[in-house]
Amino acid sequence: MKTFLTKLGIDLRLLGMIGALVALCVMFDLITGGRFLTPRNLFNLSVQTASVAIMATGMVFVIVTRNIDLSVGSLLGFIGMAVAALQVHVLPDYVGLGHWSIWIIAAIAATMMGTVIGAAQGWVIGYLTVPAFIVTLGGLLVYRGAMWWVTEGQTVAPLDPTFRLLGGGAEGTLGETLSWGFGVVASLAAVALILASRRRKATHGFTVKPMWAEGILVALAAGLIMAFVWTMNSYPIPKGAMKRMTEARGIEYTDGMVWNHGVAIPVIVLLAVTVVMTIVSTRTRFGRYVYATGGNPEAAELSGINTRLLTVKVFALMGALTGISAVVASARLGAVDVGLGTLDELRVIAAAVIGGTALAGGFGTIYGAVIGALIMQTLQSGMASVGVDAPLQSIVVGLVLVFAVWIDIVYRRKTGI
Amino acid sequence: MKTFLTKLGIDLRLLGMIGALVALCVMFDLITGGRFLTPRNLFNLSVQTASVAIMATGMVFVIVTRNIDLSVGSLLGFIGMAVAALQVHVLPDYVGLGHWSIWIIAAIAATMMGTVIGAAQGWVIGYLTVPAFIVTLGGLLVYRGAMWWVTEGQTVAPLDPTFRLLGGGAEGTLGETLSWGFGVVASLAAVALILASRRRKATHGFTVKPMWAEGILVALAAGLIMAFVWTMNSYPIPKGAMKRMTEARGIEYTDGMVWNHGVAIPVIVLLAVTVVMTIVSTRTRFGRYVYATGGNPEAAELSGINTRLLTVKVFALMGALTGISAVVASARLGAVDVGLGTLDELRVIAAAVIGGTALAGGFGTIYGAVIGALIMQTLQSGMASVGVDAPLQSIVVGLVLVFAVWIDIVYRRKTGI
Amino acid sequence: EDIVVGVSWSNFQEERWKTDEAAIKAALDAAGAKYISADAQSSSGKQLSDVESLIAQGANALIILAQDASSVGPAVQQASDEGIPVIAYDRLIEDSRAFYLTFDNVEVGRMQARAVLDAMPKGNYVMIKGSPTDPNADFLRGGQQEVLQAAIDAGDITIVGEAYTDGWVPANAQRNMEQILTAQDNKVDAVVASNDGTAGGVVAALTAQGMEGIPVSGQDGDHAALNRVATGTQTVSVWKDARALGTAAAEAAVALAAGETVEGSGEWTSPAGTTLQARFLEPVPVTADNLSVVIDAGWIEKDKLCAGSSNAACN
Amino acid sequence: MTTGTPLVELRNMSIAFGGVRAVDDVSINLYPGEVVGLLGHNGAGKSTLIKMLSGAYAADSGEIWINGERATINNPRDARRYNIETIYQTLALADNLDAASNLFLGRELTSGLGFVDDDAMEAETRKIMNRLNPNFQKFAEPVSALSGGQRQSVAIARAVYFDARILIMDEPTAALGPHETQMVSELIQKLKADGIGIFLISHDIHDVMELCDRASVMKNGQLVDTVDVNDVTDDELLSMIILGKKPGEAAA
Amino acid sequence: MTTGTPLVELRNMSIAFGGVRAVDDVSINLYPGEVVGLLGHNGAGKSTLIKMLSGAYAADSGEIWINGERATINNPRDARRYNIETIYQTLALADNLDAASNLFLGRELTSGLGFVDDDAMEAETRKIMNRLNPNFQKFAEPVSALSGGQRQSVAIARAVYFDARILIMDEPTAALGPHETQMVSELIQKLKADGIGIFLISHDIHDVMELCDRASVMKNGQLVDTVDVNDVTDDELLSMIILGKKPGEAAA
Ligand SMILES: Nc1ncnc2c1ncn2[C@@H]1O[C@H](COP(=O)(O)OP(=O)(O)OP(=O)(O)O)[C@@H](O)[C@H]1O
Ligand SMILES: Nc1ncnc2c1ncn2[C@@H]1O[C@H](COP(=O)(O)OP(=O)(O)OP(=O)(O)O)[C@@H](O)[C@H]1O
Ligand SMILES: O[C@@H]1[C@@H](O)[C@H](O)OC[C@H]1O
Ligand SMILES: [Mg+2]
Ligand SMILES: [Mg+2]
Repeated sequence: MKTFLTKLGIDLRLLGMIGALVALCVMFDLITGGRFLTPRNLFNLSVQTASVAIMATGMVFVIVTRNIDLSVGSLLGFIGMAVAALQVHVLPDYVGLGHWSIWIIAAIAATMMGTVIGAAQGWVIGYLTVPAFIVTLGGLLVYRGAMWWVTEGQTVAPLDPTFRLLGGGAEGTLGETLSWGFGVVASLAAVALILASRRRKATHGFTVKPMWAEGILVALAAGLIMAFVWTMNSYPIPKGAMKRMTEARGIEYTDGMVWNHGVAIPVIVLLAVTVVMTIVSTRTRFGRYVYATGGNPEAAELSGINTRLLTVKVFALMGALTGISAVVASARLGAVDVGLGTLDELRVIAAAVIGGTALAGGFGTIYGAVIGALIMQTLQSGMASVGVDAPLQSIVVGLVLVFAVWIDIVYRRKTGI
Repeated sequence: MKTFLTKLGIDLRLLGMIGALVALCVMFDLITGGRFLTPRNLFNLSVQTASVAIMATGMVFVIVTRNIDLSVGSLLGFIGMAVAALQVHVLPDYVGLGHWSIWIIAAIAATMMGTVIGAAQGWVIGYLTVPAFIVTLGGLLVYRGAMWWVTEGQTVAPLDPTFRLLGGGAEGTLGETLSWGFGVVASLAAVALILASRRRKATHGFTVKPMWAEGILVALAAGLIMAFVWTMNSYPIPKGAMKRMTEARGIEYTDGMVWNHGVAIPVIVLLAVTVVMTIVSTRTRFGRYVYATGGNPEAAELSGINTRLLTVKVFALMGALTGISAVVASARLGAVDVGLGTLDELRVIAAAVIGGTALAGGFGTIYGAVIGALIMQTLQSGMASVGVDAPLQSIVVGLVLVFAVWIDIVYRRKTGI
Repeated sequence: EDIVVGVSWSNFQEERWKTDEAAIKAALDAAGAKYISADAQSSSGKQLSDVESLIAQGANALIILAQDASSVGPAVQQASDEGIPVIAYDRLIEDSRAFYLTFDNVEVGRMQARAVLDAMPKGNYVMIKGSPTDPNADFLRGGQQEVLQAAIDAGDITIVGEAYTDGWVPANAQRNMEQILTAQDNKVDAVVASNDGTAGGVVAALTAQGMEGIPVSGQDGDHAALNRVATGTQTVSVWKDARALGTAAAEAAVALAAGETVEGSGEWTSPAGTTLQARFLEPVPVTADNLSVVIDAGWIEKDKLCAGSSNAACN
Repeated sequence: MTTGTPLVELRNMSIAFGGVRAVDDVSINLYPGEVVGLLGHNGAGKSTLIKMLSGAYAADSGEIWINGERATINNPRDARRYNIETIYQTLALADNLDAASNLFLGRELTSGLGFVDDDAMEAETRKIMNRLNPNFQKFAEPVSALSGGQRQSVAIARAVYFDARILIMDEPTAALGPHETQMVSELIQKLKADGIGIFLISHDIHDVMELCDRASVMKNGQLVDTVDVNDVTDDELLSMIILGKKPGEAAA
Repeated sequence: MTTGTPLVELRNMSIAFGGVRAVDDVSINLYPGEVVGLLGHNGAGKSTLIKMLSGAYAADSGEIWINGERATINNPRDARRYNIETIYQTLALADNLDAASNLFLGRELTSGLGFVDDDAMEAETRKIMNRLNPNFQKFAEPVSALSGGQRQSVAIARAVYFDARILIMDEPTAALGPHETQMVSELIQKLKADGIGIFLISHDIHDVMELCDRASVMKNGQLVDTVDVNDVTDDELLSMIILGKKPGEAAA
């Protein structure tokens, strides 16, 4: 079995984590009598995970370079609040209420704010050499306080309707047709990538996988993508929302009418971020330097890498991703209150660590962090669906968390990865 | 100047941190028009710092060995709640309400609970090799949930009156006379230690400091101790409390009567913990192994150190100190609510890091952590006294925190420590 | 000499506290007293330290929004040792030396349930509770139960889901509501949410299912919530006029600091048996039928309240 | 000398990392008062082999016999119980501690009350280092501040100070200056005379010919052969290392 | 050869760590196509001296001249701009990356789109390593899984691959086997012939006599003297190192 998988060239580590995730899902499905593994719940799960997972991909870089960022939760809150105020209190005065450009301006503003603030933190860490723990703990306090000042603690609502689509919900999806299209394009891209890599290896005269292995891989990648799209496309939009949507589009609603959700927009955002961050981490100089610096900061510096500037970039990237997450999180809620993002820093760091990122630096993968976020969210949502009370939930989540990571460790030791 | 201090054999790093602390105090004193550096406020500050500082000494070992403990806040809450329930709901049925033994049983139970739970966490970390971050994050969730179940979320109050003395307050001090006695004994001990070390060095034929330097050191140590006692003995007990206390002791209260507070009991506990932990860290094998393991875990293991068992011990110690802190914190509040200890993990880790403990492991001092805790608390209390608006306070605390640590870094670089 | 009034806030997480603060400040200004404050960030330990600092800074009277009714005892003890009066603001302090000034939380719970029950006398109910670490959450839940009990016994309504909301955070309420809706296959007819923040999360979850418009309760008169009441996605926000409470507290603080008594106060005994001086203000349930109350009171501007609404009060 | 019960016998030792056999069925032995040289190209498996004896790695298969008795060595603590001391190629020092703390790591000198006696340890360290490396003066600094050779001196001192009966030296003089190297050679002679058995890994054929009684050559994880140094020339040894052929055999 | 403008001149270089002068007013120079040996006891200051040239340390005082022009070298990036390549004694490898990534660290090969081209780098690495260490096969593993000598080979390959004009080698063969050492010697000869200037730190007097044109000896941070290797014998050099006296001088 193991050699078969090795031949396929599948990362065994990845397999282990997916295994843990599937085990959790099946467990919850059994307990809830089949209510967990439904298109509806999987749709919810995918949307609920997006915000934390997006940030977790950035946290991988932060932790790989032996830093930590405790400020992401607060920063998310602050950016969310600022951008909410922008679109509700400021922009309507300039471009008019409900103008189509509002969501774009808001989303760009959020990303920019995150980048600038993150870079500033990174500068203090990299150039003034204040430990990241202290700087971002300071940030945590500062942004949470600053958030309050934006509107003096007032909840800002309702957000711009187009902006809210970025948070998912019945309207905030690709819809059935587009989702299928998305699936086909993504599958083709995956196949192209696999073949391109094969060709590249062949040019250098390296031994490549047997053709049948490549075939299975291609089938697997495309199959998984299409299965996901199919699942999302099997979740019908509930009646109430249908009425609202048909009305908005000027279609008449009839009783037998069925539309399905499709892939949610925040999930598309997450997928895009994952792909980009994976490319950055494995195929760019910047990504290479991140790992080199994490593995041996001195060696990296001696190799001519400007590790200080690198720190600035890593935190700027983390900030940008936090900005994107702020958009997703606030759009999902349709409102921003001063509690937005509370404790998200723990969830984000936990997602990265569950996904195999070592706090000592040097090791960590983007896909790991995303799966880590999924595991955390599955645990939380699963517990909520089982219907135990919050205090008991947190006990079980705590125990299962440790247990899941332990199983993963045992698995890795057994398979020798 | 520097050579003079070097001749004195005074740790320049220590001096830098004390400098930062003094600067903060003077700043607040100026802003509040002399209201900050009063015996009264210093007394408060010392009591407020105790609980976090006690835990911070243990966190130094945890971080030095390249681990982290996110569970201390929750564990403090859980132990506090369990021990509160013990003394309010259980013990009175056995030994009778208000029995003298209640506080002892409760304090021992707290320390034992902490030790056992800490050791269990340490076992999972050391032997099952699950990352400390995950294990203690799990612990954070589990204990906070478990805390709720002890009394189903109900606040337990009032705690046993003798137990409450452990938390300070007008009655919870050594009183004037005992404080003076404590000061004298502590001064003598310090002098004895300095001289013993001199003698030991001389036996091995090492060069010792000039006699005048030794004299200044002795005077400094004794002077500082007595100055502290004198300050605490200059804070008169307020009228209302005097009436209550005189009544309790069957003395008649007259109007001119003045008693002073003296050193608070939680501060005595903190001082004892600091001394013991300093000895453990510098003068015992265990302490040596903690630093060796932090500096190079592999080398430590190859040198025959059982680093797994060491991890268990380090976390057991952290747990024991958390138990002691739980006693101090709950005694101070006189009640335990389900919020007790919330976010203390951040304060404790921050105290250690401000005090110079490196998250990468290998470096950190006990006194540094205690001063770090004092700096944090000074910042917080100071902000509450300068009359900045509450939401602005956290912003300023965040900024000053980063600034203070930065100054310390610049100072260290300048002096080359 | 000037009177200094120290205010210790448990946190600034809910929207209402800034209104409370503004009212206290204004009233103190009017009385020529000085305002100083601290934010305990939801920690009773920090609150005790805060109070100590406020006393050290020369406060002549204290207004405390307690994080916990009992844990704040030592703070009251110290204040009374110094002869400083303490006002238990909005939340109870179990200490006879404190002066209790509040809206009755159990009553708030009753009002929430009553409004929802009126709108949906039969069906499946979901209870979205407050933070498990806030005792008020259980007081509210208690009041809600009192009102619903009869209907539950009669089999008219069934509670099909119930969840605490960690830290009163709306995003957590949203997630819990989503899971409950999934578990119940959307067979939910009404939601009793314990405050406006959690109600916001609930409505977001309902909207995703096209179920917005079923009865949902709240409290605090948050502006976003009142707008929801106006547009019909929330049934009630129990309005505790924070300005009235704040002003009353400031006036009481000044009076007590001067050694006078507070008008309109009387003796009151807590469920735990502590007898203290207390004054209660009347909460007002705001529904679509009496929206003009909040406009008339100047609590919210009309265009803010009415954005996207066709409620009668808006025309 | 190579008669009687061997001090150490490694029998059919094997270990693999991720499928690659780093050490493959190697058997060698060591008698008291004997120095056995271990030679081989880079990556031949020398360090890995002796790490199984020192407890750093657990063997996949094979047996360790000490003084004619089967020994179980699962970790470095077990090895210490058999009085096996090792100078690792990577030195294995705690960088944040000073020389004395490193020298005594794991067996600190303590005062009557059980407290670590830093002064006594420093005094001892001064004595030892003086014999090994007279230029060495950095007693108060953490070893991270030492030069490469100074660090190696500390690692050597640590292994030889504690009455080892079996001493493993993995390229002990790689970073040492000519004078320091000379002093280590003399030390080896002295220890040998005291009846200690020594495994010496070295790339320097001269040193091996001079200091060792026998030499074992490894190639790609396997043992090529063990020879008496008196029976071979420098060049024969060299061709064993490079070509992996036993003396007298035809080139592979 | 030692006429014209020197490739490198280090003038009056000094640096102190916490009050102790590790390098004290040392001046040496290097001409194109020349190999200058740096010798000295452990802790003499050799590594520290060349780290000031490679940008790892900033000098307290002193000047660096390259090709007759004053050069400012504040960090390793500056040094690279002057085509200075260094093999550090500590090797300075990122343990978590594989050989190819380490070899190309800081100047990765990229594909047309600017993406790192791992396959091309591996192909290059295979070629280079084959010339340096034919036994080397571990291309896919992180270098932490390599043996001491294998790691050193990677570090050497990294420095020599990129058209250095000034090459600093700090004990490059310390961990290498005899065959591998031989290959490095040949490499040095070849680079020298290409007109590259080389500082070679070594403890092996033989190697120095064989490979170097001139030798500078340091003791306790100070320069004892620089000599032409043809003018001195092995023993004279040795006594310079140990006693710190110039040839012809009376013993100190
Ligand atoms: N970072 C540092 N901090 C403090 N002292 C240092 C540091 N680096 C080197 N030293 C000291 O400077 C002196 C010279 O060290 P250096 O490494 O240059 O010696 P070296 O000649 O290269 O010796 P070796 O032959 O052992 O490699 C030594 O005494 C060493 O302890
Ligand atoms: N921890 C490890 N993980 C994976 N492979 C390893 C590990 N340690 C050693 N190896 C591999 O095992 C083989 C033998 O390594 P070893 O260190 O024993 O060689 P050596 O003979 O000591 O070489 P050198 O002379 O360079 O020190 C090498 O190919 C090395 O890459
Ligand atoms: O008004 C509410 C308050 O009473 C409660 O304690 O905390 C949440 C608030 O919404
Ligand atoms: Mg080796
Ligand atoms: Mg050197």
